[in-house]
Amino acid sequence: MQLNVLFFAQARERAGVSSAILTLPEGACVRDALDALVREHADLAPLRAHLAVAQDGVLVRAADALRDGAELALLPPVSGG
Amino acid sequence: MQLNVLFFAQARERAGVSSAILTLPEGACVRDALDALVREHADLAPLRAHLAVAQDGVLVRAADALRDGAELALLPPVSGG
Amino acid sequence: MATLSHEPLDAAAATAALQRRDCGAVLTFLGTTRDHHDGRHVTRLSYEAYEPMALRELEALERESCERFEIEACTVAHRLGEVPPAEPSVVVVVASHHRGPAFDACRWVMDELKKRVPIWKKETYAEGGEEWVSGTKLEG
Amino acid sequence: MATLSHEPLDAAAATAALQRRDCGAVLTFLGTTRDHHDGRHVTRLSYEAYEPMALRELEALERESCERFEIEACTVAHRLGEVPPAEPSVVVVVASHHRGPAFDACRWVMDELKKRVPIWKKETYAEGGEEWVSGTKLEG
Repeated sequence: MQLNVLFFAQARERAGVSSAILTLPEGACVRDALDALVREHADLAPLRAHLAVAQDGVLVRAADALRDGAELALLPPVSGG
Repeated sequence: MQLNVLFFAQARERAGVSSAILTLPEGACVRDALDALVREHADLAPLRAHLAVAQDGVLVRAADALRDGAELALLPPVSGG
Repeated sequence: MATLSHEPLDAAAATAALQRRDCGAVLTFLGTTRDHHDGRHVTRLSYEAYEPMALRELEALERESCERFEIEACTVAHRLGEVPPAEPSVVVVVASHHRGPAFDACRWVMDELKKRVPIWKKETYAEGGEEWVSGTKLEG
Repeated sequence: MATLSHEPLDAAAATAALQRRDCGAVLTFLGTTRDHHDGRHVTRLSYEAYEPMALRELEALERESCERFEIEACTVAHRLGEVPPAEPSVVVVVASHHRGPAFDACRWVMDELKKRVPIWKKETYAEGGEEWVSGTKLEG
């Protein structure tokens, strides 16, 4: 399956890109996506424990299933206001 | 002694005047002023228990002494804001 | 600086005056006139004050709010005379480093204003009649 | 109506939009950018958002605040991109019949906004260097 990954704030700066296409085997979950992203962008590793992940704009957990074609957003701790 | 009395809000409407000169014997206190004012303006009587009184802009109590030439203000319950 | 004004209050200017480079929060409270009160339709609202004393009390509220709360500035303006519906009769602006004290201070100023400041509100009703709004006896 | 904007926020217009004949209180909170943070001089502040999700969360805050508190309306606007010192990065306006719920709701919206909305703030320092302000992990 393919996912469109969006990187924000520190995640964007550490990955060096603001978006990327990620290809994963069928049945992959959020954890698998993070594993693959950290393998590809090693600088994301220190941030990983602090990241939230949204699939198509909805927060998901590590074990949640991914949907082919979804938009996956890596969201560092927020500091709006 | 002479006092310049100011009437506000309901007190002004009940007295029918916004100010008046009140003459009292030396040694008079706030209570004496109120007694005299209610005698002169009977419609003030129902309001009397609810009035606060300021002498030269400072709240005073019934037994407080009056100063010759002072400004005495009759202040109904306040409702600003 | 406290203000009593017979003209419309400029809440935007009062707010802008307290936007400071060292403050992270500016809170503006507008007490606006309502066209209903206790089920009656209000067609006219007007305010009267014992002006010199009211102004001193508003100034005291500004000063005391800065002493009681972690805020940097506070201004209070109250309108007098007739106030059309939806226009502000009172504007309180508080600036602070952090937002918590701004909320606390602004609320305190409004609570105190209603208890301490010699200002009176009169309502005129569509059904006829007018009434001084029941208020709080001043305590020395 | 919630707004995300790369242009300066117009707090006065947002406030005026919520002045209603049936409401006695309009409370406007401005979160303004500060030129100091933890003892460092901040020369530049900028905000980034996951815009579609942030906008939906701001809309949810408007809606939920009206459900949780006795208020009639709430609007939230957040600025993105660079925000010069003393200008608002966020504007929350609440209108209500009575002032108590306006204070409660406005404070709640700001507390929730800082926990729930995917927006990030970056500071650049006079001493050199820049930093994403440490924030709160989003919880599903």
